[in-house]
This record gives sequence, structure tokens and C-alpha cells, in this order.
Amino acid sequence: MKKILVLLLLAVVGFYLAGTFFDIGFGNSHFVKNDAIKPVKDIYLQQTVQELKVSNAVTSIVVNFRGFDTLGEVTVLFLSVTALGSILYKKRHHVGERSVLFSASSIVTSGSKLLFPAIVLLGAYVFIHGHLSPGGGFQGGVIIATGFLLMLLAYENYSVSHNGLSIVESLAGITFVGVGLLGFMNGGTFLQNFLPTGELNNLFSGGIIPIIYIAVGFKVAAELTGVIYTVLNEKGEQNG
Amino acid sequence: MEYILIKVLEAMATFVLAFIVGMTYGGVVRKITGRVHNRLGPPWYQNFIDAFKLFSKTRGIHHGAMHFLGAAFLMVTSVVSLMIIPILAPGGHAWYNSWFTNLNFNGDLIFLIYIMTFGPLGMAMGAGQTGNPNSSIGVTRGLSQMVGFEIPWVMALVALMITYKTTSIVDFMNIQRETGTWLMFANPFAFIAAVLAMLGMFRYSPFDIVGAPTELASGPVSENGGKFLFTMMSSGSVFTFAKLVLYVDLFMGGANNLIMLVVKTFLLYMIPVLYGIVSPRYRTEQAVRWFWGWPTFIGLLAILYAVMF
Amino acid sequence: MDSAYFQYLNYAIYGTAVLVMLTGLYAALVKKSLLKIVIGLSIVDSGLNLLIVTLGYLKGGTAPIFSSGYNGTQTMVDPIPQALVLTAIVIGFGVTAVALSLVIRLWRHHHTLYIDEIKNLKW
Amino acid sequence: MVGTPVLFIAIPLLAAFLIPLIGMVWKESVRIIPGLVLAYLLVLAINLLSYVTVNGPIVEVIAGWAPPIGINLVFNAFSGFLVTIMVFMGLLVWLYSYRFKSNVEYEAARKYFLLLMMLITGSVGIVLTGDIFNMFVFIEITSISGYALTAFYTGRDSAEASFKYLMMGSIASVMLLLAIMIIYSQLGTLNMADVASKMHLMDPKLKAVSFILFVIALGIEAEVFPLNGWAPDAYAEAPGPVGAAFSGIVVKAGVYALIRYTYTIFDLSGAFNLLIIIGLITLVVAEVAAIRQEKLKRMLAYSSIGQMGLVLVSFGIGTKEGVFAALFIMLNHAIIKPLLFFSGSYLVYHSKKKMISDVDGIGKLAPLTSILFTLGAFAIVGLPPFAGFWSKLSFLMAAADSNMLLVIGLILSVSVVELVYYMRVVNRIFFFKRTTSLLTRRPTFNAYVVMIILGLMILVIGFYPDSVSMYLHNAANSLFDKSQYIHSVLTATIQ
Amino acid sequence: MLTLILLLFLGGAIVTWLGNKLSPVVGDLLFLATIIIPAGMFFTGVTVGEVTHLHALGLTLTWGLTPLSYLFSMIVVGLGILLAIYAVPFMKGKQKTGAFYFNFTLSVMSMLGILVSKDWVSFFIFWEIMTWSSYLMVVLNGKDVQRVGIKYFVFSAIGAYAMLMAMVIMNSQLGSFLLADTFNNFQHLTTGNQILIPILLLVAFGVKSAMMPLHVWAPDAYSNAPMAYTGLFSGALSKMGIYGMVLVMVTMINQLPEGTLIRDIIAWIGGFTAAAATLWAITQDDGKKLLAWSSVGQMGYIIVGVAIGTPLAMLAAMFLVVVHAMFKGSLFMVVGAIEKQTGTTNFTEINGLIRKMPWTFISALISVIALAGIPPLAGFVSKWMLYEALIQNNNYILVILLFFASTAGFLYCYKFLHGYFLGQEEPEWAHVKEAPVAMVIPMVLLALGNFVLGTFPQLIFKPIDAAMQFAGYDATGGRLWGESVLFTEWGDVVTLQPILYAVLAVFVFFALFLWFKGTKGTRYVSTKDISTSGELPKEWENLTFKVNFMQPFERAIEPFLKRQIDKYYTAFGNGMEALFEFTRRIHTGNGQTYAIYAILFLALLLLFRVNLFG
Repeated sequence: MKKILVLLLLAVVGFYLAGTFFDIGFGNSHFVKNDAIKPVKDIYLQQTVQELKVSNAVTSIVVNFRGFDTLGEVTVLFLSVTALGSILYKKRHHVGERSVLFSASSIVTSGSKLLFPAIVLLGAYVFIHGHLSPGGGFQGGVIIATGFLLMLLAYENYSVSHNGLSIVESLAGITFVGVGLLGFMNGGTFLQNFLPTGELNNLFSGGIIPIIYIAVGFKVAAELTGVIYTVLNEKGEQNG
Repeated sequence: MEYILIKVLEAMATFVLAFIVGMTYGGVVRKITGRVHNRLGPPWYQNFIDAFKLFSKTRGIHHGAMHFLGAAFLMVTSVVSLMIIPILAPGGHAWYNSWFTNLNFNGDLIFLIYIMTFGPLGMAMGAGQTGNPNSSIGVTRGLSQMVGFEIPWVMALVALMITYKTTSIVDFMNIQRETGTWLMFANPFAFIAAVLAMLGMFRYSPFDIVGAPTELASGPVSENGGKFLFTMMSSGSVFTFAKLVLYVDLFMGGANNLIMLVVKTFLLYMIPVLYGIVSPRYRTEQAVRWFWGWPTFIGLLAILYAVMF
Repeated sequence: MDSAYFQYLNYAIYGTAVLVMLTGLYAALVKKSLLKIVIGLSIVDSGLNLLIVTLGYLKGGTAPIFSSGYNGTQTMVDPIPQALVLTAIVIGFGVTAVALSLVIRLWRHHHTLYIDEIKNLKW
Repeated sequence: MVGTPVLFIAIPLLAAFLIPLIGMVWKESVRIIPGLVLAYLLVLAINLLSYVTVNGPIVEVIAGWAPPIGINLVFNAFSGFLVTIMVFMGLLVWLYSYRFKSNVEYEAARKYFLLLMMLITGSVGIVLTGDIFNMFVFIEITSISGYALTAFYTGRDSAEASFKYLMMGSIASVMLLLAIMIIYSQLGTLNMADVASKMHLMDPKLKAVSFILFVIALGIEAEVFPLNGWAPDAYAEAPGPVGAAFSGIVVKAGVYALIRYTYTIFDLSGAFNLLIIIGLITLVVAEVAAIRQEKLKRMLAYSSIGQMGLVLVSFGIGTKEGVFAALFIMLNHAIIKPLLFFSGSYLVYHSKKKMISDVDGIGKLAPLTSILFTLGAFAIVGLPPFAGFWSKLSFLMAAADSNMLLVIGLILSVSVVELVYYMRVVNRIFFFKRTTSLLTRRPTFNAYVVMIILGLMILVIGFYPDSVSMYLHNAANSLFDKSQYIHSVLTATIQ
Repeated sequence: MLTLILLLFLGGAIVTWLGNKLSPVVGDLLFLATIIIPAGMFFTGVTVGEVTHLHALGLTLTWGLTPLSYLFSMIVVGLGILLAIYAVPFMKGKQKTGAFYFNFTLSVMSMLGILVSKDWVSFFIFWEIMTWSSYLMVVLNGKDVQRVGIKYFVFSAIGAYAMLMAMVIMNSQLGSFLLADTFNNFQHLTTGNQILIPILLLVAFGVKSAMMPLHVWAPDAYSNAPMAYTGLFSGALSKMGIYGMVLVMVTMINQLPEGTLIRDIIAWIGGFTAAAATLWAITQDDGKKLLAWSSVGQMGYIIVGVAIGTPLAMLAAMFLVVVHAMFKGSLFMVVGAIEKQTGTTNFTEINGLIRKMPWTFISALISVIALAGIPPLAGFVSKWMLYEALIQNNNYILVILLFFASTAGFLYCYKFLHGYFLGQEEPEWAHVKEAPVAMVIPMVLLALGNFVLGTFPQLIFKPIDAAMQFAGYDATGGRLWGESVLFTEWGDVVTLQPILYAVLAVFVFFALFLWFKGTKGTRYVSTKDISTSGELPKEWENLTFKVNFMQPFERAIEPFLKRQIDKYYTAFGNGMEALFEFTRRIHTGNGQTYAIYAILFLALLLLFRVNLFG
């Protein structure tokens, strides 16, 4: 009964949603044809090259044009880590005592030992080159976190310093906001670029964008690791 | 001052008249009742004898202030009603006519209805203080019954008021004299309703459960003896007379002289008396419902009649 | 690449995305296990992300990167949806993490993941 | 001007990131810093509000890109008014929860105050932002803090409540994103003012669909029936001050968003009728449910939902008077409902189940708390001479001016229901025999201070409504003047 | 000046409340000062016609006295002072004295406020303050709070909200909240509103004046409030409803073409209120309840008078308003004194207090006689005028109904006196003493007032006449009343003074006669020393007749007693609660269901998109 109802409702919703998007159309410029409308993306694409000297338009949008969103986004991540900690918080919480205990085979353990630096390096590369190539702070951070995940899976005794994570996280966050505030002091608006933008396709280009993205990378890596670690340390009552 | 003295004397004369006539009526009724019941019955002056005996008693008991006041209240009601009700028709020119005007122009029918309830209430309170449960029972019965008969009674009066656009008793009498028609013929329904109400008002059978002579020791009056009973008895007689005069005034054109007054009131008085002699007794609620039945309906007819014609 | 082809793609791609969303919603609305509900919700997110990214596509567009290989004439796909989807993904991740932690809490408290039994608060 | 609107976001974020660091050194800081931040924000808000009143709206450009390119924050009389309320309430909530029993541990306190601060920051961000996607981000910040705070007490069924909240919240975010993308796909911009100025170009069908999606998404935040199933649970299971923050701050943000879309961004005529309809349904269902509640906080929660319904109806009237009344109701609600939550949670403190019957006869043991609760109850049902009366009066006047007699009648009948359940509680507090032997807990000094401040505000507004009416009028005008909003945003430059 | 007086009351209320926390004595003194000082200022410093303006929220609040409100405010202030004096010993040693003083003062303030309000907003504000302060009094003793209190508040709220609705409609249509404007421009309203607004206002005022079928709160509320307050409650507070009703009747209804019909309907409702409430009063065994129902009944008379609205009827109603405040105030004080001295108010428990509490009895006796409407006391004057007015206005059946109610009223009058003061003097109550002087004086004063007004009604007719002239009536002095004389336009006359003298003379004569006649031989015996049916009662015999006191009459009206409006309201309330219970189960507690609701709502909106947004 409930299923049928839900299916029916979903059918209605799907019909209208799909209809809407069919109307919008795929692959064509679907913006309303009118002189008044100059899509913002054109400005973005133009300014990315001219003003910011950043080759990856997505990065310039994420970090500069819509940098404020990204700040919020980082905050969301930060919050979800905090939330995780708060939700799973117990008074007598034994830090470092893993709830899921298993032993991986030696192939895995030694393999992951080998892989771990490479993964971290790749991650670092991705977020350092965020403004030049696809990828960026988030992606790089996630890659690094997978490295930690691997280590955590491979070694049952592997532990990450909570305080260390916390410090990295905080410092990265402070960097982001601090850079924003510096921009506020120098240029008058929050997150405004106040560094020389350099040349297109150079590593040192884009003003504050790489700095922020690196901070984001650290932050994401720390936070994701923190999430994984917290969940792994969760002591559930298995036989409850 | 002289004027007030004369007024007081006149009032006293009225009172004496009412006292004598009322007492006599009481005696006569006792006699008639006896005869109808196939007994000898007391002589017609028995009431005077009783009153004299009670009045002469020098010993008695009382139960407190309200006991005194109850009797006084009753007397006040009787006397004041008597003063408000015109004893003789204003058209009659007998030399003593002016004796009986008293406070005729100071109150009207509505006033009368209310002042007439003053006494029973006072007596009820006097009876209440005696502490005799039977007194209180009688009182509640009496008051309940009063609520019963008041409705047809008031309906009859209202019917008259709306026809003649007055509430003054004197005006009613004048109207009857001028038109020459008694109101009992002008609005027969009103008269019937009023007479039916009168049955309850005089508390003869079938509406005599208030006094309930056999089961209870005379209801509200029990615990009263000597001067109290004398006061009650005399004020009751006066009150009876006053009520009869009121009926006569309203429905039978009043009386031009004392003879006519006695005749008319006596005839009227016979209605409840004779009806009562041959009737069994109603319980209180039966009595009340009876009054809210046919008499009320007739009262409604009276009002309808008054409105239509 | 003619327009009929794109018309076809239009239905296929949007249809797929919407279908993924609806599948996720179905799971979230009907499945009784809390975990499946959470999974359903993240499927909805995925479908949505798919939808957003496809919205930004332009016929023959390239990635919006002015790398050294870019000649300055090619159309680029719309970068904004990509930027937005990045944000959406991250947020989705955060929400999913919180949801899973709540599932753990619920398991601790109720010892069940059956949603119909977790009804202490009602009316 | 002592600052700019962006500080409302930047300072709390900076503080949020700093707290873990400083907390390692100085444990007490995790409690104090949020309070200092909120206090600073309050000063800032008041300063800016008085500046705005004189000089017109402030449009803050971010990252040096003027609208519609970059994101912007708008601090005008309307949003500024709401921000001031929110920050003020936030400060009071902080003060109230300072030294709250479950926060004595460092770890818990850190998380609690951090999340609380972010809850407020997110709400403030929703109100300030001039960008529809940015608003989405702030809504998510608020929501995630909300989920966590709802589930803060491990001893209760709070996880259940939080999970419901999260489910609804996820659906809301999906709908919101869909709606944003539909708009973006048509107009190529995300800036509110820009969207608003181009809205007439949009295909009406798409416009309607996106508006519907917005209504669903924001309706979940604004607790509109039938999307509010999560709300009573969350209110009841969250810690007392968080419940107060929800009703005093978060919901306001949700309603603000809904209103901003209806009034400024979309130009749909049917939207106002929709607001009235859903507002009325929300009001009726919530009040009706409230009267049958057995738990005090759930009752308060339903009452809060009902008030939001009233606010929506008032906005739906669509006249300036209606907006004025709606804002007034929001203001009063933001003052009164926290008071009720604060005092109410102490009234049932001793009890495990927090039933209404647990307050029986508590008036003797905790006279001041009880009297403050009563004051709140009287005020919220709109008894003069307390604050709630004036808002109710202005609402009714607005409705009558628009000839909505049936609406007035319905709302007044529902008010009777509202009155009944509040009076039942008041009766229990003062005139019932105490049935349980459990002792109640004396509120902390801070809590007393907070409650007394709120109580005084109720009295002040009640006796002298003009003390706030100017701000309300400005706010109403500012919301109503759509073209001015668009103009001021689109011509904004970097200061 | 008005503002100052009201502020003094308000501030005094708070100070009293706080002072009472310090020490009861301080609280008592502050309370008396709070009532008496502003009241004195009111009597000395306020003149009719003085106007004050206040501003709030863009609205102008206008305060000032009119002759009409001056009449009512005299009741409020006068009764307030007397009851305040009475209340201090009454509340001594009781719980929640502070709350009592606070609410008492606020009630007085709010009533004055209502009377000085010249615009609907302040009218409503004070109206609501009055409601909740009286509500807190009703529930003060914590007895049956949930039923009685909520019932009172719900009905009050219905009334208040009806008023609120009416006033906002008037404001939107006429652009003014001023009473005068709304009345004068009433014609400019649409036809629908012209009917709707008076009905709403009548509902509002009908609730407060306990008009059927909105009266069900009244008996419980009156009897549940502390007796020191109930006098004010019944005597002054319910008169606020009458005040409003007068305003509506003389302004709005008069301008309506259907006015006569509405008047007749209201008058009939009033008549039924009087009759039914009287019957219910008869069946009560608790003095408080009895008086409460009696109050409802008396309000019925007043409503009839106001609704009929001829000069005579209005005069009668206004006179009854004043007089009712006096005798009912006194009677409630009597019950309060009895409650204070014996601890109960139930007729079946108390007997024969007449010799223990003589002064209380005297005030009760006089007030009851006034209540019954028996000449020469004040109640009669109003009854007489009312009947005359009804008959002259061709309301024949209605007058019968009122006559019936009034006659039946004797039953409860007697029951009241008998219940407390008469009957057997049981040893159980031998210890009872007369109430403290501060309690006796106010009630005796009020009772004597009835006596005076019964013969010299012109004392009150003068202000009433001024009030009525303000309300648009011609001067009635000399036409309908003179020095101790009542007239009607038919020429019917009652001259009160000679009658009073006659009554007094006869009364004194016979009282003395009974006293002196055989004084030596007459001795006092206790009530145990009686003979029933000629036998001396045994020691164990129960001589107390209290239970089922009015049984014969109750049997007679049994079919009526079966139909209680209260029952229908209760059934309605239960039905509503069941519906509410059903509705709240929409929130099933299952998060998934809520999500389905969301999708359902989405689907619905999408389906009806075209209807909603075109």
C-alpha cells in the first residue's frame, strides 16, 4: 500500500521534474534569450584569465568568485566532524581503542606502507596545482585522507593524533579566514585578492587562490581523516 | 399633622372593616365546609372567639427576633395591600367613601403583586427561625405553589393592562364604570385565568398542601401560639378580604357601597371554597404543574384576546 | 552531432539523472532499514549532482581550463555548475557522515535499525 | 560604521577555527569565546542597524567582485532587523547555557558552544546573503549544527529526533538545489537581485516548478505543515536552550528565506495565496496538536510552529501592514518563545519524562521561574498589556484591511485553542497540588538574568510598542520595496 | 489625571504584591492605600469630559470619561473601596494573599480603564486585563481549576476575540478606532458588516454579562473566586458587559433597519437567562453557587432592559445595574463572612447563624429583600419600571417570563436566608462569632444603601439620567421619575415615600405590639424546644431540614433541569478534543512518513501548479 503510494507520488514528481529538465534541454545554451541577460559564466571565464591569471576556471570560481561559498563549505565539513564527535560522544570514551579489530594480511600491510607516501604526495600535488589543472584542495584532501584510511585499515594499531588533526584543521581554517580578512583589510572586501596574480599557467599565479586551496587541502585531509578515525573508534555494542 | 392623623384614622377604619368581614368570612366558610361534609361545623363567629382567646393569652414562647418580625411582616403586607386596593368604587358617592381611599393612588397593580409577596416571605422567615422542620417544609411548598399560580394570575393582569393601557387599579374601576361592562365580561379569559389562580391563592383544597392540616402541624403556622397566632390569623383574614376586594375591583367593577362589596366578595369567595370542599389534595409538584397547564393556557388566550380585540 | 542526437541525449541523460534521484528517494521513503535510508539519501544526492553537472554541458564544449593547450576559440562548458557541484558533494558528504553517526547512536539506543520501531517520539 | 556585514560571518568562523587551538591551552575559553563573539556581533548589529536606518542599505561585496558576479551580503533594514534579533537571542542563549549542567566537561562544552555559535552564524548568513546558492550553503551550516545540537544529549531519544530532522533536511537540500539549478539554467545568474530583475523573462512553467521546489525546501526549514514532522521532536529532545534557539533564531531564518523568495525574487501572484493557505493549515494543525500534548516542550514546539504559520499568513496578506505585523509577530515570538523554553525546561527539570503534569504546583517551589513562564504564556497568546497583543492586533488590522474575514475568524478561533493549552499549564503550575516529591533545580544565575531580560522586554514592548515599531516599519518598507533592493544590490561597489 | 490614576493602580498592584512578600501587614496597608488613594483621586479629581491622548504603534489611544461611563465607574470605584476594606480581614491567614491583592487591584484598574476608554484598542486592552486578572482570581483557590478556570477563560476569549474581530473590521472600513467614530459612521459600513459587527460585539459583551447561552462559565467562576472578589466580579465586572451592550444598543442597533428584531431577540435571550438561571439557583445547595446563578439571572433582567431600550426600560436597567452591584455585593460579602467564620458555605452543613451573626443576617435580609424586588427596597424600583416598560412596549409574553423568574426568585431568596441563618441551631456551630468589624461595615453599608435607594431613587436617577442623555435619550427627570415618585407614560404612578412611611409605621406598630403584648409571659426557647405535630421531638430526632430543600419545586421543573447547556458544551468540547487527538496523529512519529508527506506535498503542488500560479 505504502509502496504503491510512494511509487505513485514519485511518478508524479518524476514526471514533472523530468519534464522540466527536458524543457531546459541538454547541451545547448539554455539561458533565456534576451539582451538583458548576460550569463555570469561568461564574465567568470573572461575574468579568470584576465584578472586572476588562473587557468582552471572552476578553481577560480570555487576559490575566488564564489570563495565565500567555499568558506561555508569548509565550515560544513568542519561542523560535520564536530557534529560527529558530539553525536558519538561518550563520557568515558577510550581514545585509541578501536572498535573494529581485524588483522590485515601482510600483503596489505606492506603494500599500504609503500603506497601511503605516494598517495599523500599525489594528494599534495593535486591541491598545489589546483589552480592550474583539474582538481584542487578538496580533491587533494580526499586523496590524502584515503591514504590514511588505507593505513587505518591495514594496521589495527595505527592511530592518528586527535590533537594533531585538530591543530591542522584549525590552522587551515584560520588561514582561510585570515586570508579573507587580510583581503578585507587590503582591498576593502572579504577574500579579495591582494597578492600579485603572476602569470597564467605558472605555479605561482592566481594571487591568494593557491594559498587558500592549499589550506583547504590540509583542512579536508585532516577532517576526512578525522571522520574516518572517529567512526572507526566508535565502540558499538556488537552483541546488543 | 392633622391630615396625617385623619389618614391614620381612616386607615384604621379600613382595617377594622377588613378584619370584621374577613373573620366573618372565615367563620362562615368553616360552617359551610362543615355542612357540606355533613357535620355541624362551628358557629360563624367561631373565629372571633378563637381570636379573642389567642389575644388574651399572656404566656408564650418565641424563638428569636425573626420570629417576631415574621408576624410583623405579614401584618405589614396585609395592611399595606389593603391600603393600596380601593375598597369602594370611586364613582360611588356614599359619605364614607372617602374613608377608604387611603393610599389608593400611591401604588398600582405591579406594586401590589410585589407587596403581596412580602408577607409570605416574612412569615416564611419567621417560620424558619422556629427551627421546626415542618414549618420550613410548609414554606417551601407554599412558595413553590406561589410560583405556580403567579403565572396565570399575572397573565390575566397583563391581559387587562394591555387592553386598557394602564396598571392602576383605580383606572380599571373607572373604565368599568364608564363603559358599564365588567371586565370579567370584557375579557372572560382573563377572568377565568385569574379565578383559577385564585384557587391557589386562597390555599383551599386541592391546593392546601401548604397548610396540610392533617399530616403536619399546620405548616408554617406551627410553633406559633398566642399573640403570634393571633397576628397571623387576623392578618390572614384581612389579607383574604383584601384579595377578594382586588378581584372585585378588577373584574366586577368594584362596589359602590359596603353591601355590594360584601355580596360581591362573598360570591367570589365561594368559588375557591366550594371547589375546595369537594376536591382531594394535590401534591406540590402536581399543583404547580396544574397551574402551568390549563390556567396558563387560558392566560395566554386572555393575552391573545387582549391583543386581538 | 546533430540536434536529433542531442534531443535523444536530452531524454537519456536527464531521464537517467532524474531516475537515479527517484530511485534514491524510493529507497529513502520505503526501505525500513536506517542504513538503506541513508544510502537512499546519498543516491538522491548523486542523481542530483549528475543532473547539475549535465546542466552545465555545452555542445562541443571543453573543460573550462585555460591550460597551455587551449587555443582561445573553443567553447567551454559552463564552469559554474561544476563549482556548485563541488560544494554540493562536500555538503552531501558531511550530511551523510552525520547521518551515519546518528544511525550508530540509534543502534546504541534502540538496538535496531528498523525505522518503524524507532517511534518513541510521536504525536 | 564600525564594521561591515561580512564580519557577522568571518568573525564567528575565525573564532570557530580558533577555539580548538586556544582550548588546548585554556579550557575555559571554549565557553567564553563564543560569548565574546556574539557580544561583539550584537554591538556590530546594533551599530549597523542604526547606520542603515539613517543611510540606507549596506551591500557588502565579497572577493572584490561586484554583484552580480560575486557573492554579496545585504544588510538593509529588513535583514538587519532580523540579524539583530538573532544575534541578541543568540547571546542570550549562550548566556543561558553557560554553565549548563551537561557542558561542564571540556569536550562536550567545546562542541556545544561551537555548534551553537555556528547555528547562529548560519542563520545570520541565511538572512544576510544576497546569493541563492550561498543561502543554500548557510542553510546547510545551520542544519548540520542543528542535527548535532538536537542529538546533543545522549541520554534521551534525541538521536531519533535528529535523524528525522536530518531526513527532512536532506530532502530539503535536494529540493533547494534543484530549484536553484532550474533558475540558474534559465537566467545564468545566482545573485538574488539579478535573478529578481530578470525573473519576468523566465518561462512561467519553470518558474512555478522552481518556486514549488523552493517552497518545499524552505518550508521544511520554516516548519510548514506537512513538512514539519521533525520540528516538535527536535524541539523537545534538544537541550532547552537549543530548543529556544530553534524557535527564536533558526525558524526565523527559514521564514526569512521563504519570504525573500516570495516577495523579492519571484513575481508569482499565486504565491501569496499559497502562503496564506499553508500558513493557515500549519497554524491550525499545530495548535490543535499542541492542545493534546502531554510533554511540555512538545507543546511549546507545536505552539512555535503555529506561530510560524501565523507569520506566514501575515506575510501572505501581501500588504505593508501585513509584513509589519508578520515582523512584529516574529520579533515577539523570538522573545517570548525562548523565555518559555528557558523557564519551561527548568520547570520540568526534575522529571525524567518532562510531562506537563510534572509542573503541578511548582509555583511554590520556583516562584520566579513560574511567574516568568506565566508571563511568557500570557504574552504569546496575545493578552494585553504584554508584547504579543500588539503583534496580534497589527496582524488582525492588516488582515481586516484586506477583507480577510474568514482568515480572521479562523485565526481567532485557533487562538482560543492556544489559550486553553497555555492556561492549562499555568493552572497546573500555580493551582495544583504538588504530586512528586522530587525537588526542582534552581536556575543558574545566568539563566535568571536571561529570563528576566526577556521578561522585561515583553513588558517594555507591551507597554511601549513604539520602542520597536520604527524598526519594524523600516524593515517592512525595505522588504516591500523590491526595486530599491535590486537597485541597491546591482549598483553596489566596493567600498 | 486618568493616566495617573490608572498608573497608580498598576504600580500599586505590583508594589502590593512585592510588599506582601515582605510582611502581610505591609501588604494589607499597601493594598488599602492602592485602592483608596487613586479612588479618592478619582472622586475628587476627575471630571467628565476630560480627555487624554496616548500614542502606541501609530494608533491613538484616547481616554476620557463620559456621563455613561461615570455612572459605571462609580459602581466600580465604590464597590472596589468597600470590598477592599472587606478583603483585608477576609484574606487574613489565607494563602496567596499577594496574588489576591494584585489581581484585585488590577481588576479595578482595568474596569476603570474600560470605562475611560474612548477607543476600541484601549477598550480591548483593558478588557483583556480584566479578563485575565479575574481569571487568576477564579482559579486562585486551586479548586477545580482546569474545568472552571478554562471554561471561564475560553468563553471570555471567545467574547474578546469577537470584539477584536469587530473592532478591526470597523477600523478597516471606517478608518478609526474611536468609539464615537465607529458609532457615528456606522451607516457607512456595508450591509453585511452592519449585521456582523453588532452581533460580534453582542457576543463579546454577552459573554461578560453572562447572557445565555454564553453564561455557563459564570456560576462556577463566581462561586470559585474568593468571596471578597466575587462581589466585585458579579457587581461590577459583569456590568462591563452591560456597559458595552448599552453602547452597542443605543448606537449601532438603533441605526439598523433590523434593529427591532435584534432587540427583541436579545431581550428574549435576557428573559430566558433570567428565568433559567433562577430555576438553577433554586436547585443549588451552596450559597456561592446560588448567588452566582442569581447573578446570572439578574443580568438577564438588565439585558432585557437594555435590549428593549425604551427610556423607561433603560432607566430600569441602569438602576438595576447600580442596585444589583449593591445588594449582590453585600450578599457575596455575607457568604464570604460565613465562609470565613464557619469554613463552609454549604446550606446542608450550616444552620441557624442568625443569633451568632446578627449583623451579617441583617445585611443579608435587607439585601435579599432588595434582590427579590419587594417594596420598599431598591430592587422593586427597577423591577417596576422594567415591567411597565415591557408592557408598554408590547412585550407581553416576555413580561410573563420575567414575572415568573422573579416569583421563582423568592424561592432561592428564602432558601438562602433559611440555609444560613434560620432553622435549627446545632451545637456544632455554637462557637461561631460575628465577622470582624471591617467585614461587617461594608456589607451593612451596602445593604442600607438599598434601603435608601428604594425610597429615594432620584439619588441615582440623576446620574443615570445624565448618562442616558449622553446615550441619546431625552431627559427623563420629571417625565419618568421625580422625587420618590415613579411615572410611566401611561400615567401609572408609584409614590414611594408614603408607602415607605406606611410600611414603617405598620411595621413598627406591630413589632412593638408583639413585643409588649405579654412581654413577661413570653420567653425565649431554643429551637430544640419545639413541638412537631403536637409531639415533643425526641433527642435523636433530626430536626434540621436542609437536604432537598426545594424538592417539590424541583420535581415540578424536572423536565427543565434535565437539559443543561453545560452538557452540550462539554459534549462539544469532548468532540473537539477527539478531533484534535485524531489530527495530531498525523505526526505519526515515523520519520519516513514525514518524508512521504513532503513528497506528497510536492506532488500536490506540482499537480495544482496551474491552479495556483496560472
